[in-house]
This record gives sequence, C-alpha cells and structure tokens, in this order.
Amino acid sequence: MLKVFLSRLGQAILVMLVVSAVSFVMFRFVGDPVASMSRESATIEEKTELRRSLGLDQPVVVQYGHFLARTLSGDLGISYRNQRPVTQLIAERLPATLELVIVATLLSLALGIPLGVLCALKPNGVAARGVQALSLIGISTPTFVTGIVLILVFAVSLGWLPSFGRGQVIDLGWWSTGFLTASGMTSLLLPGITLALYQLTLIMRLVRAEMIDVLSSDYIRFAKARGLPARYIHFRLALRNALMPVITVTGLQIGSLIAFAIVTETVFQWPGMGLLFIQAVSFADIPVMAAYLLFVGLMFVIINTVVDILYAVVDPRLRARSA
Amino acid sequence: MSTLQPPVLAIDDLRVEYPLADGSVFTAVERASLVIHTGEIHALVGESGAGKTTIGNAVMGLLEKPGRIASGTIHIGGKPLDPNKGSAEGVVLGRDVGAVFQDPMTSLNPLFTVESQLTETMRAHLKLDRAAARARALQLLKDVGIPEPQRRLKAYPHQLSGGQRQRVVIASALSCDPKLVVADEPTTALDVSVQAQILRLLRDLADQRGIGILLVTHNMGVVAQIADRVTIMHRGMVVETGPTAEVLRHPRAPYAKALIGAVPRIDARLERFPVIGEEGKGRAAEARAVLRSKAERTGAIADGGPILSVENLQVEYTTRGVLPGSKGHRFRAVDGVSFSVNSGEVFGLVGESGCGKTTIANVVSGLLKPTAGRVTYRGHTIAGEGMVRCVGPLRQAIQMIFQDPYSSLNSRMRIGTILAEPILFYRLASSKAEAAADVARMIEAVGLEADAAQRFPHAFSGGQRQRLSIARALGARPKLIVCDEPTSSLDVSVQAQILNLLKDLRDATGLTLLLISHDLAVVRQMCDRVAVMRNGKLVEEASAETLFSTPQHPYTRELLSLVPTLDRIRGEAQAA
Amino acid sequence: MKTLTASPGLITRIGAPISVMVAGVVALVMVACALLASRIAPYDPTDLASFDLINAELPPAFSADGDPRFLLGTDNQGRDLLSAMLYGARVSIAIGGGAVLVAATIGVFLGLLAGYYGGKVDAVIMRVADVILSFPTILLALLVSGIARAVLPGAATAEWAPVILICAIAIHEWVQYARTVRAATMVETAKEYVRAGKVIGLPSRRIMLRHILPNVMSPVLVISTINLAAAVLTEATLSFLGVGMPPTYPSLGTLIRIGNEFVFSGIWWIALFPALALVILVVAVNLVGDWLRDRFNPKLRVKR
Amino acid sequence: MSTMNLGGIALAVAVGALAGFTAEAKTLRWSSPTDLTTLDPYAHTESFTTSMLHHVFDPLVRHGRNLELEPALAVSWKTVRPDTWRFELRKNVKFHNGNPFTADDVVASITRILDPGSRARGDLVAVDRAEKVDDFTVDIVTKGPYPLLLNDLSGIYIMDKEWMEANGALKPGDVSRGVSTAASTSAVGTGPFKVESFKPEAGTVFVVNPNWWDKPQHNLDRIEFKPIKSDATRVAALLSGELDLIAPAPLQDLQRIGNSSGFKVIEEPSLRLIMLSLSSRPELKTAPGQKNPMLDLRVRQAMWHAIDFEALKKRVMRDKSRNTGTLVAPQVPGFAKDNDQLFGYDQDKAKKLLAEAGYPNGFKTKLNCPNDRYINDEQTCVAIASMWTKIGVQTELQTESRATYFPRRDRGEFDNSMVGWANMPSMDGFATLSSLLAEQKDGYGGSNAGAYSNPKIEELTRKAAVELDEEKRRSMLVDALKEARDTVAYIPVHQQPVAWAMRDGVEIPQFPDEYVRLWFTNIK
Repeated sequence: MLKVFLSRLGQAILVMLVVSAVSFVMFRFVGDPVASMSRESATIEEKTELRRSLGLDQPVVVQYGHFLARTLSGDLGISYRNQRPVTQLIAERLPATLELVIVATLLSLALGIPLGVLCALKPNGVAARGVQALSLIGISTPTFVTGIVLILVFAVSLGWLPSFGRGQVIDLGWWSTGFLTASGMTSLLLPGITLALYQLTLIMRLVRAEMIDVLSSDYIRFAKARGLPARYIHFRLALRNALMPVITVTGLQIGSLIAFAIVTETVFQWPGMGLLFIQAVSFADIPVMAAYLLFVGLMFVIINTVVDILYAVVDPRLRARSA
Repeated sequence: MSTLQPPVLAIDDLRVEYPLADGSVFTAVERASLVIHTGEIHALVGESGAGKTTIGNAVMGLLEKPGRIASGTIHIGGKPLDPNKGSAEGVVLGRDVGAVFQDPMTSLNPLFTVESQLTETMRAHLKLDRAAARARALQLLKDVGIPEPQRRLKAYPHQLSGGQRQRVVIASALSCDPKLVVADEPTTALDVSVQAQILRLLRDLADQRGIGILLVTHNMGVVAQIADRVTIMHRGMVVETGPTAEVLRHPRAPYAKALIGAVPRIDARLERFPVIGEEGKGRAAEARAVLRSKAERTGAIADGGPILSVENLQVEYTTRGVLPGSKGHRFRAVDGVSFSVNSGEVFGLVGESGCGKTTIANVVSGLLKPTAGRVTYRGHTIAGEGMVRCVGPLRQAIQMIFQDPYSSLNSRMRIGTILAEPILFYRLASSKAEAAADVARMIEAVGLEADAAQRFPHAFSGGQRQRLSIARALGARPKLIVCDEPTSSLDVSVQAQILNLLKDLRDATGLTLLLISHDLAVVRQMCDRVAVMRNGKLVEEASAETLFSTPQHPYTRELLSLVPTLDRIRGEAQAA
Repeated sequence: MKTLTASPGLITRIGAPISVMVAGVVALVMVACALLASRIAPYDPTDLASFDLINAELPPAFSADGDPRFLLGTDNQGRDLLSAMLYGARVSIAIGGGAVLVAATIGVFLGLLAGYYGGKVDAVIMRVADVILSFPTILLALLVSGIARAVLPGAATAEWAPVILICAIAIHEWVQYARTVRAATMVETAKEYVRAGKVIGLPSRRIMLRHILPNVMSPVLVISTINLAAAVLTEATLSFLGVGMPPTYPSLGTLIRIGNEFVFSGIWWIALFPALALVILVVAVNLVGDWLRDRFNPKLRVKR
Repeated sequence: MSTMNLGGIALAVAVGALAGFTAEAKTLRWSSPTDLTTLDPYAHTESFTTSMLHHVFDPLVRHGRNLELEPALAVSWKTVRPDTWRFELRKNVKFHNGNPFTADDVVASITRILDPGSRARGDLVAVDRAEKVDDFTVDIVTKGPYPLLLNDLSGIYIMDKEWMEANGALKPGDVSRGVSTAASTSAVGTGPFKVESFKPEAGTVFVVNPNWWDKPQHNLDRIEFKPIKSDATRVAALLSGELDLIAPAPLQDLQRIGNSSGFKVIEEPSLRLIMLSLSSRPELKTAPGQKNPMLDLRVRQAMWHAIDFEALKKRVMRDKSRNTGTLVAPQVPGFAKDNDQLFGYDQDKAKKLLAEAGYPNGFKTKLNCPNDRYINDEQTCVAIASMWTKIGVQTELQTESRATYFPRRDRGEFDNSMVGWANMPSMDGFATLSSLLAEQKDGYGGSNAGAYSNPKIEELTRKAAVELDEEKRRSMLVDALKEARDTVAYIPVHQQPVAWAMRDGVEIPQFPDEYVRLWFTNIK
C-alpha cells in the first residue's frame, strides 16, 4: 500500500509541475485580460496602468515565480473578472460538476455493465446486435448534438424535463446538492444522460470484450467442467474478472468526464466548473484557468490513487505484492 | 464384481466434426471406442492433432463450438450422453465427472481463494452448507497432500506453487466424489519431480477411491508409469488399444511401433533415432559436403581442443524497486558455474526449470551480460571480465537455435530473407545472388527443398521450421551452436528427426553443440558430456556414459529415478 | 447484377458480415467523395467570390421552394451546402487522418523504444504518457490550440488551423499507440526470432524496424481506425468550443457548430445534413474498426 | 450520514413550502447570455453588469424613460465654478439596510471609485474629488471644465458608507494585491430591488424594495435572473415555459418565436454601431515593403461601395438592423442626418475606383473579426470578405474569440478589423472622436486600431473636450464626423438591433442602450 502511495505521490508532483508549466505558458499567451477588464473607451494609458498593476508587464519568469509561490502557499489568487478568491469560485462550482459526473458515471455503469454482459453472452442475438448498433451511434454522435436533440425532444416538445440549470438546490454546508429535491433530480437527467452516453458505450464495449475474453479462459472452462450453473459462472465468476479493467477505465474516464462537462455544461447552462472555465477562457481570466487546470490535475491524481487502491483491494495478486 | 457395474466410461464409434466456414467439414475424431472401468487409468496418447483432447472435451460436454458429436455414443456410468445437450441424463458434470486441465497456472481463477473455488462445486452439487463444505475442502487438501491445508484454504492461487495448484485442481475435481476424472495433460506444464508426485497422486486416487481416469497425454513415459490401459490415436483414429504393458512392449500397428520407437531411451545410447519416414535425403549430403569444405577452408574444423570455457560464471537479476535508489530484490540465477566444451563434442546442460541453464545459454550467445566470471571462446573473452572489444567475428562463431519453432522465425518475412540475413550481415557472400545460393544450400542441408526460400514461415510445420531455424544458424558459419531446448515443443516423432539432423550436421561439418535440455533421455542420446544444474549451481559434470550409468550426486540420482520412461516396461520385456 | 453475384464470394473471402461490408463501402465512398471534393462539388465554398449572400438559406432542391442549383440547399452565407459538406468532410478527414498519422508515428516510435529497451527509457516514456493521460483529450486539445493561436498570430488561418488541430489531437492520442506498441514489443522482444536477430548481432535499430515493427502493426491499424473516428469527433467538438477551423474553410464540425445556431429557426437543413454526414461517417469507420479489432484480437475470435 | 440526509430533507420540505408560498407573487424569470460578474459596482467595466446593478443601486442622475437625463438621488444641480458642480441631494431616502442616504455616502462612493485600485475608475476620469457641503449638498470638482459630467455620473451608483465601513469595503478590491471585499457578493443600495441571492452562472434573485423613494412603475415582486450562454438552450427554455423573457434573443430564431403562440418579439436598433476600421499605416502587415493601397481615398471608397449592406441587413441581420452612413446612432449627440447617407452598393463603381487608384487587379489584405462579441459578427465578416474579394480585394478572413481579438487589436496587429461602438456609458458622440478617430496620444485614440490620423479631427476633438456650450460642442462633433465620413475613416456597417423575446403578458419598454430596465416592467 505504501508503495502505491509513494509512486502516486511522485506522479502527483510530476503532474502538478507540468500543470504549473502549462499555466506558465498560458500566462504569456492565452489572451490578455486587460482588454476585457477595461471599459470600451479606455485610453492606452489606462490599459498600460492596469496591466502594470496586475503585474503583467513583468518578465514572464517573475510572474511565474509569483504564481508558483502563491500557489504553494495555498492561495490561488483572485479572479480578474469576478474579483473574488478563485478557491471560493471553484468551491462554489465544484458540487454541480461533481454531482453531474457522479450521475453520469452511475448511469453509465448501471446500464453499461448489464448491456455489455448481454452482448458478450449472446453475441449474435437480436438484442445484442441492436445494443451494439445503438452503441456505435452513441460514440459517433458529438455530445453537443446529443444535448440539443435531447432538449428539443424532452424539454421543448414533450415538456417533461427542464432544459437548463440545476433546479432547486439545497445547501449542506458549503456543498449545494440537487439530489434532495425533485426539480434537482429531474434537472440532472438530461445533462447526466448526455454526459454519460459516451462513457456508457465505452464501458459496454469494454465489458463485452473483456467478458468474451474471460469466458474463453481456462479457469472458466474449468468452472464449466465442474458443472457450476451458467448464471453462477457468468455473473459471479466471469463478471468479476471482466470488471477489473473496467475499474481502471472508469477511473480514467472520470477525468475526461470532468473535461467533457465543459461541453455539456455549456449546452445545459449547468453552473459547474466547465462553464467557469469556458467563461474564464473567453475573459482570459488567468487565475481561474490556472486553478481549473491544477484542479483537474489534482482530481486525476486522486482518482488514480483511488483506482490503484481499489484495484489492490479487488485483485489479490496486487494485494500481496503491495503488502 | 466390476463386470456387474457398468463401466464408468464407454465410448463407442465416436465421430466428432467441425463444420468449417467454407461449408466443408473437418473430422477431428473418427470411429473412436474405448471403455474405462472403476479404478482404471486409461491413457489416450498421440501426437498433436491426434484428436485425443477432443475426446476428453466430448466426454465433458465441453466441445468448442461449432464442434459436434456426429455419430457414436458416449456412456458415462452407463447413462448415455445426449449429443445435442452435451450431457448425460442423471450425470452432472463436476459431481460425477471431474476434470483436470493442463496448466494449473490458468485453471484457477486468480481472483478467488482456494476455499471459494473448492467449496463452490460442493455447494452447487451436494447442497452442503458453508461449514460442511469447508470441512470437506480441508479434508480434500489433506488427501491430495497439500501441506498446511488450513492456511492454504485462505490462499489465492498466485500464492501457491505450480505443483500445489495442480493438487488444488485435482482436489476440486474430486470434491464431489466423481466416478470418472478426465485429466488432460495434467503434468505437461510441471517439472519432473513435481510430475512424479502428481502421477503418484493420480494412481493412488484410482487405486484407493476406485475412480476411473481418462488420462490424455502425449508423454509415453507417463503412460508407461501409471496407465492400466492405453489407446494410441493418430489423425483422429484409434490405431491401437490394449493393456499398457502389452501395447508398449509389442505394438502391432506400424504407427504405434514408430511412435514408441521414437521415444528417446534413457537406458542406452543409440546411434540414430528410429523415425517414421526420413524427410528429404536426396541433396542433403551434397549440401553438407559443401558446408564441410567451406569450414575446412576457413581452417576451423573440430580438433578436439577446448573451444568454449565458462569460468566461475555468475548472473544476478535485480527486480526493480519502486523508488529510484532503493535496492530491489536480488536473485542469483547462475552462481559460480564453470565448465568447458571441447571442439566437436556435444555438451549437455540439464536441470529443471529455473535452474539457470537457459541463462547460461543466453550469456554464451551474447544475449545477457554476466554479473561476474567470464566466458572465453578459443581463448578470447567474449563475455564478462576482460571482454575483448571486437566481438563481432567471435559472435559469428557462436549461433543459437531456439525452443519454439513457431516464434523463432519472423512470420512477416520470407524464409529466404530470414536465412540470408546473417549471411549478408557478416558479409559471407559477395552478392545477393551468392547469398541466395548459400541460403538454398543451407535449406538443402537441413533436408528441405530449396524453393522453401520463397515462402513464409506459416507454410511449414513445426519440425520443418525447426530445420529452417537450424539452417539460419548455419548461415553464419558458426563453430558452436547453442541449442536451447531445441525439441521440447515438438512431437516425439519430429523430435527424433531433428535430433538426427543435429547429429548428422555435427558429423558432417564438425560443429560443436551446447545442448540445453530438461529431458534426460534426449541428453542421454545426444551428448558426449553432461553437466547437471540445480538452483544456479553445477552439481555434477561427467561423460554421458558415466553420468547415466553411475550418477554420483544424489540430485542426479533423484532426477534419473523420477523420469517416467518406457525403460521399465522395456526392461521387463527383455527380461521376459 | 454482376456485382451481386460476385459479392458472396468476396464476403466469404474477407470474412466480414454484410453490415461491415456496407459500412466499409460507405466509409470508402465518403472518403473518396471528400478527397475528390474539388472535382465533384458543384461549387467551391472556400472561394469567397463564389457565393452570394443573396442565396443564403435556400431550402434543399427537393423541398417545396427549393432551388435546383443547390441540391441540399444553402447555408447562412449562401454557400451550396452539399459543396460545403464535401469540402468540410475533406477537412475533417484530413485532420482526423493527419492526427492519426502523427499520433501513430510518435506513438509507435516511442512504444518501440520503450518496449525494446525497457528500464529507464521505458520508465521515462511511460511517465510522460501517464502525465499526458491525466489530461482529458478535449482539455489538452483546447490548451494546445489556445496556446498555438496566441503564439502564432496566423494560427486560426486556413493554412495553420489544420496543423494545429492535428497536433492538438495527436498530443493526446499518441499515448494509446505507445502503450499498445510497447506491450506488443515486449511480447515480440521476448520471442525467439528477436533473440535470433540479437545472436546474429544485428543492430538494435534494424531489429526494431525490420523485425519487430511489422509484427506490432496490426493493433496499430485497429487503433488507427477507431482513433480516426474519434479524431473527427474531437475536431467537431473543438469547433463547437470555438477553436476549430475558420468559417471560411469549414470542417464538418464547423458546419454543425454553425448549423446548431439554427435549430429553432426552421432552417433545419443547415444543422441536419452536416450532422448526418458526420454521424454516418463516424459510424461507418467505427463499424469497420470494431470488426478489425475483433478480427485481430485472437482472444475475441472464436477458436476453431 | 443519515442525520445529514434527514436534515436535508427537512430543509427541502421547508424550501418547497416557501416556494409554494411565493408562487402567488409576481415573478419574472428571465435570461441573458452573460452573467453579472460581481455585485460591486466599481469592480467591473461591463455594461451588462452595470445595467443589472441599476436595479439595486441608484445614481445621482439617471436616464429616464426616453433616455433623457433626469434627477435621481440628486434633485438639482448647478455649476458654481467651471470645474465645480453642486448637487442638492434627495431627502428621506433609505438604503436597503435601513440606513439613511446622506452626503457622506456620496463622498465615500466617489472617493471609492477614484481609488487607484478601482476597476471602474476610468468611468469618472474627469473628476478630481467630491466635497460635502452639508448633509444634503455635495460639490463635485472636476480636473478642468468638463461638459459630460452628468453623463458620467449616470453610471456611478451610490453605496452606503456605514455598510462599507462595517464590511471593510471602503476601498475597492484589488486583484493585483489579492484583496477582495464583501461588496463583490452582497449589494446594499437604494434601488427598486434588493438582492436576495447571487449565484454566479446559476442565477441571481431580486425581490422588490417596498421602501423605494420613487413611485414604482412596475408590478414585480421578484426577479429570477438565470444566465444561459448557449443561444439554442436559451430559446428552448423560453419555449418550454421555463422563462418569461430572454434578452437578447438570437436573430435567426425571432421569426420562429414570434410565430409560436403565446410568445412575442420586440426589437429596435441599439446605440451600438458596427464598423470596420481600415489601415492608415504606411504599409499593410500583409504586404510589408509595399505602399498601403488604402492610403488612397478611392480605394477606401471602393471598399465601401463593394459592400451590399441591403443583403447584409436582410440575410445576416434578418431585417432587424439599421444601415447607416455615419459613426454614431441617431440618439447620440453628434448625430446629423446629413452625415447619415449611405454609400450605394455598386460593384462596378468600386472596381472603377480601384482601377483609377492604380489597382485594376485589386490587392491582398486581411480582415480580422471577433466571433463572440457582436450580433452575428462572424457571419457579417464572412459576407464582407466575400464581397471585397468579388471586386478584387482578396480578403483573408480571421475570426477569433474576444479574449484574444481585442488585445491583438489594441497592439495594432490588424490591418482591417471590426469594432462596435455604443458611446457607453456617457451616451455622447465625443467618445467616438476621442477613442476611434483621434491619434493615439495624450490619452486619446484608445481604440484607433487602424492608426487613422487627420489634423482637422485632432483639432476639433481637443476643442470639444473643454467646450461647455452644448450647441457649439455638438456642431464640433458633427463637423468631425462629417470629415470622418468624407475621408472614409471607418466603414460603418450597421446599427445593431436590440431584440428580445418574451411570453405574452410581459410588458417591457426597450432602450437603445440595451439595458433591461425591469422597474418599467409589468407582467400578467
């Protein structure tokens, strides 16, 4: 277990260094906030003065040094646009994105695994072929198209589900949740499905492939030779082996779900971090962008550590090695 | 008594077919019949593709799709097997029929404990509760001779050794007291010593529990050791069947004779192996003569002097630590081994898996750097301390042939290209045309037709590939060829041919061979001198005659006693 | 009729189900049409002088008030939609193909090195790969193109945008190749033909390129097909987020992004046709890729 | 864990009950693509946020129903010296927290906005200080004679001094020093509505201020503002009944919304004028080493004649824009009908002019545009690039996000570029002169990206800056704008429309400055 942690720590430091280096490059290049920060008829002098007061006139290395020093002391700075501490902004948006990602992950696991098993057990059945075809369309349609189609059908035409936002949220401490109200839950559905669709098909296909693979393995043959019931072999034995890689992929995918949430949140006006990031990009709000990147990097490290530990818990071979 | 009971297994006129994609039908088994009674071990032997495993699978209802039983019957405990369902009414797979597969490493699910995998069968078939199943599992582990059964119950497969795993597999097969056990190559993946134990266990089970065992194997030694009756198969057909001693001593069918004759003997050395029809003799002698003349011209023909010497060789592997700088676990694969090989002789290196023999082969052929000690070739150090700078020409003198003929030739390249590679690389030919001529000669020298150069490796059988592999090694005009288990993945009849070829080549061109093998019989037949290795150390070195007739070291004696051979039966035959 | 009688033989020879054959043909036809866009398209939508705002938003020729000049109608600029789609598909496929090519080249190269040499080389390459993987494709592509646009003032132009998009997508995709090739190379390196090459004394470069490379290419082909589909989608998403191709040289993604603004306005064809084309293209390529993967993966093939 | 959930459910029930209770109230739910960036009126320069905060705060003088300047927190004013204005303040006005409004609040607010850390300092650049005369009289001292003080003050909201003191917000937040204040997230003003909750990107809720000093002309109890960035989603939310009003509404969807039963669309031209700035530099960036063809007036005229404004209006702007020949909107001082003459669309004439100027085969140039700033900006530019190319001016178009576009434009990287100008917040044509037409020096020419330079305009600009006689000042503006038109300083494209869509039953007046003034709104 210690080894897992140590290697993860090394990786975390590496990731964070790269992230801060990317932020460093961004300081220089991803637009200049001054234009967005000053009024329409601002003079050149006004803009120069603002640039100076933000420290943007200093050499890049010096700016980077300041940024690194501040970040290391836990201060991510103040948003140029909102003039509020970035940590506060992130904390405010975090629950929305995480709840969306959680719903999407649960949806994709809850549907992807059974469908994958179905396709593996009866690869030539009508149901399996249908699911396979649908899954192809699922991974072949851009998220933003799916999103707008869902809005058109379920919000505008049928009027069943809200088209945007989180609905009624309830504050539990600093965490605002949409899980506890009816409108919060219904609001989660469309964006959750949109976000889940890609991962769902991914998991379904992975489970199918792994399951087919496992079913042809010697130990499953041996289990058959021992006359164990088919259901037992499929769902208790084979599925467990087949799910091992699903853990890794799900973990990795959570990271890309957070990123894909940028698109979903834009389409559904979901007040999460993706929307914050997109707004920050169009305003060149450097502290927010840097914080977002650092956060995604951090999430990755955390998720991977969790996945590694989970893996070690589930797979006895690793458990023994890391013990 | 036993005649009143129905036989545990009766196969009558079985035919198994595989419909192919193009509409034709491949017949895997044809007109196969056999009967197994209580407490009887019936061996099903044959070379690869003989259809023996297909019969085992048919009995268990595990025929892989789209295979099907086309005709004939299988009765298990007197009850007929429904060819459509693949099972017999009233016969439950796992309860009445136990199975043991070849590879204990993959037969057990790595994610579940031994207990879970043992008890699930009992709970499914005998409706035992958890505690009862557990108690029975414990007893089973004791029965199959696993030490500390209590602790092993909680273990995962990867925590057990190969032999222990196979015992668990057997325990699992026995868990519901079956009348019949189908054991498909149960010892092939195991070392001799472990193999001997498992075979003894199987014999005991048959004798004490009265279980009928269908033993599918390719190993005649195993058959001779424990089988009561034997059925020999060839290309899906039964060629001979009867009591083991009778069949092995006096085989009637020509194929059976040839097969038994091809098994290398451990008791006495023969000049050549009897083979089933020698391949391509015609131009081989001619080509070999050319090779010999070339070798003589370069002035390096066997003179009997030392050609290779290994001095105090030591190889360590380090498993890498997680953090840089942290010391990983060290494992000494070869520990202070010294020996020397004389020009023109065949030097054998034997031992069980993991004893370090292949590591030595890798060091000698330059694939691995030793940790300490050195290897000299005709006085030049080619590996280890004081290694000479320019090893190129020295490398050329030492070539290697490998175990697996399927992976030793690059499947994406034509034979001609593969064989020309060393010739062109060492500039042994002045032009591509000359190289092609050389390649043709090599191919003929190993007994194949020269037009083989135009084809890809997949067009050849395993034995042919091994010949080509040898031809490639010859291309560099080596003085010494390291043969790393050259025949262990070949069928016995093919093995005999390849070994004969090696002997012929040695005789024709004065090559020196360093033969690495786990098979004592092969070593006995091939080698002039033999060294026995164990755990990275050399335990005994002697001339082959001395070693096999009067082994000095206890380990050598043990190894010799454990090898399942035909000799016992043959010996009895001669005595009779 | 002739093709009909010939097709069963062909099918059994390739061994693909009819759906895959159809998908393959569809994909090939679409790719061919896209590549020949400048020949077969009725107009050149990239020539600013060729279209007229007066013709904007004409419905497809087959609808009630359609204009026979424009088979699938015109877009909001008066461009012939069919031509724009053909050119757009060309851009999408070029970017997707380019990204796959760049990613595969880098990935195969690094994967070979890592798998063959192992040790430190392997550790360094794989650590870098891990870090790259920690950034989701979209985010990384967004960053790369954002930075590129700022560094190169001309980055958003028709000449540079595809290059940047290719790099932005490839920077994430190579990891998959590297990992796959590394694993395959490790397997191959342990095989005896490679040891044979080493015993002969062949230089490492020759062993890697001549012996190992051809043997690790089949998974690369499979990944490439599926990645081609993914890259086309990623490009579309980047276009949606505003960092895709310039509007004067639209890709399919850009066309969808533009069409997306018109879903409520009744000008349905601007959104529908490009989206349909994209989905059909990606589905077809994916179908072929799936089949290739199942075929090349011996574990997934039902054993004989 | 379970207790937390129970608490949450209890809370949910409570909130649900509350929602049921307020359902009777008149609530307006509306959306725009942008959100309030902050509640601190001095911490931003965005006109949308200014317009939203106007519901919470009052300025000293405000724009009335016809955008005329009228008394708000000040009841009257006069100039006591050329550089000193005296304001009489309104009595019996209370802030939302109950504190009375006095001269101290005005002085504290003006001092706060003039602080070096204040983002909005530029909005009051002419003011030197504010001085309290008595509790309800304040003097504002400018840096010199300044005719536009009232215009500037109309965007300066008055904050509560006591509240600022209590919350440490007497000085504005400062990004460079990492200081933020409570004013960013809470607002206490004197305005018609109070902020109930402020959740960026999720929504801001206002409730009516029953103690507002002015007589309400609206019947709202509650405003729920929910920003929706995506056009399609915003329209969908209106059509699905989740919103009452969207402002702005995408032009291409107006027809569809207007045709849907239960919805209506209102629109009018806004103050914002879209124009193209042409390079007046000696060389083009696209052709270094060669003389800039656009220095020739005939080339500029040709480029103007080449654009089919009618088609642009019809196709791109859906007939909602107003084509114009001058650089300011009719409502803005400086506008003159004589200047507002279109250059006719005439490709032949354009080609002829080009040939006369010595470019019969045209030349190569570039056009840079933002793609997320103005209404259908990218589409407009594609069309213009196409039209220019047709007369031989082969135009390479590059569009990009505002985040990179405007900094590059400020750095003078572009030859030809698009810019929109609304003369906000002063609502006076002088801003066009000082920022767009004057050369870049002495604090002028901040947005003169094409380096346009004209001695006559320089002179007029400097004179108008200090002219207190309104009549004379206006005629200077008119003269300068005529000169700009004659020399084709910029090509005006059109006046942007303000287009809003709403459900039937919402009555709301529209203003060309694009402000949504909900205190004039009635709903059924």
